[in-house]
Amino acid sequence: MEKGKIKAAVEAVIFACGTPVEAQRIAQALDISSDEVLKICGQLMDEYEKEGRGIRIVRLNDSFQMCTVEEFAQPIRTVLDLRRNTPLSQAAAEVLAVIAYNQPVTKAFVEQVRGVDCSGVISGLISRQLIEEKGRLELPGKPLVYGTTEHFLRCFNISSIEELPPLPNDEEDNDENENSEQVK
Amino acid sequence: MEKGKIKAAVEAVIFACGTPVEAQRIAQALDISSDEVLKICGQLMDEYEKEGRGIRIVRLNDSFQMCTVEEFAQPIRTVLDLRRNTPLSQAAAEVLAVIAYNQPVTKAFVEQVRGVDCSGVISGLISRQLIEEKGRLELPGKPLVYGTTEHFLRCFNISSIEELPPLPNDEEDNDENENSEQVK
Amino acid sequence: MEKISYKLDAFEGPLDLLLHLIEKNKLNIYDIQISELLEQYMEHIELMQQQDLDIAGEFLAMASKLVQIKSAMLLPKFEEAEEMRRELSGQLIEYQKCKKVARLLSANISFDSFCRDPAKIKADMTYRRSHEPSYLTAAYLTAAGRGKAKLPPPEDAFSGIVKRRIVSVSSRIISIMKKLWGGQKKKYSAIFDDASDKSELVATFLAVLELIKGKRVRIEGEGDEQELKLINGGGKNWKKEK
Repeated sequence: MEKGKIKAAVEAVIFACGTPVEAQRIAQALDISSDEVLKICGQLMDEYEKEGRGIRIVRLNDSFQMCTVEEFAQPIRTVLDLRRNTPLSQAAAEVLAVIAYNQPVTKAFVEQVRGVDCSGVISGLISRQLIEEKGRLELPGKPLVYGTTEHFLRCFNISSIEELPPLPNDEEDNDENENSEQVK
Repeated sequence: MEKGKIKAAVEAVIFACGTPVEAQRIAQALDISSDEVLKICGQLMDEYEKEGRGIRIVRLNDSFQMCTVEEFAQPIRTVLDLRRNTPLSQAAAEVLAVIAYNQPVTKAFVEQVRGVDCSGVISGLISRQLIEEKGRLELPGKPLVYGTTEHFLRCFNISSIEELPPLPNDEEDNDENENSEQVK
Repeated sequence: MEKISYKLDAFEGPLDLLLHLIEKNKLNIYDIQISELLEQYMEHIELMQQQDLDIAGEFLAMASKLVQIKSAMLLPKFEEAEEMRRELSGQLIEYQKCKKVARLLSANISFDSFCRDPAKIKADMTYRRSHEPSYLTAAYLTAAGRGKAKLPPPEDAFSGIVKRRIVSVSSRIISIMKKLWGGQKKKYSAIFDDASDKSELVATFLAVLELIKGKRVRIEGEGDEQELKLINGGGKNWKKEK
């Protein structure tokens, strides 16, 4: 396949898959190297962005996915007749925070940090596809462990967990305490 | 919305819909005229073709749809084939086991045994043709029940469900619990 | 009483409530004043009760933990109390961090990007691998192993709450009074003879302090010869002496 065609083929594959597709799999199907796929995907991502298109390609771990640009959420919701997505509740955001920064973790760990039962919140996050099961621990009772999904990465606009913002350090903690005290 | 943005918005809407979407609905969502939508779609179609992309926009009567260029059908099929051949995840194996040994069962039953939401896993097993719907229970809400398929029997090299190895009984279970306590 | 300006049910749990009280009262999270915090906490629990809110068990468990730390701090040697206090402080700092990160995530997460379903090119997703049937048995046991574990909650779920037995001070007051009834004197050290663990020792000591404060008993003598004696036959006589 000639060069221009390969780029078009990569684009077609990413589009057709819908869900995130691994670079390695694209490489296998097109009989090229993974590095080449990464390079081509990078080019495509740049082009999409530079041309100010309505869709973009995102990298999630070693996979690629095509999705719409956030800016056009409103007309898309209207056409698809979707309700506005409910934002995360405080409880959901807290559970997600604990899981994102400590994954893979058990429910018991999350509950220890928060001091309350989290079963319902965890099921909710699973059905929103923000977290998923990541196997079980080899401990009595074989507890399940959870981690974040690729969908989570996309919603957070990052390519891998390493890109999560660093945890606030203790000095900042103190600063914020002072601020919040002043507010009151 | 400025002009360039409108074109991107139309592109985003057509992409997100998947199925053919009427020009008039796009027009309503973007608060522009249908004629304008037709014009913009024409431009997009020309651009896609001229740039030799892997995806294209097709017009069906007054509707538009985004799809891949036929030329790349083969690599796309290969990628989707590769995906189908990935082994079952831990969660999928567990859900399949619970269904196989208790069929026909509701999703609620499976979730009770495992203690977690299983919707995504169940639909994955259905698309892999390992389980299927087996009617509904005569209970409030008429819940669907699931069971294994003939294809399932083939994958596990058995000719009927009765050939599944028996589950260890409760006494053995107790033994196992005791062992795991000793490990502590 | 101070007017409450926040919604009572707005707390995610006992830790959330404690953090709120610490911030409101400008307490130092690294050096928590337990008695002050306990007072505020109980006040809040009472308010919740008055408003007929369902109080989750976690809130009550935290209350008893605070009471326990407070009692243990009254002991002359309170290493254990210090440790529990540090533990609580650590837990609160950790949760405070969690809340902060949660806000960060909420602010940055967006559900405004859409993707599409996989192309409907008759993709045959049929599973093509084959397994031994025992594969399923193993998976079933793992799945159900968890279901069973749910019945009795794991011991560590109660760590620090149930393991340390909580002995009420009033029960120890009654027991001391019984021993002294009829005007007997008792060796001070003998009061502690039947205490089987630390919690009971603490509660017994607190009970003695309470009784002395209420002027119902007196300690006489020195060193090992200290004796505990009823005042006025154990009757409530502090009003007379005032």
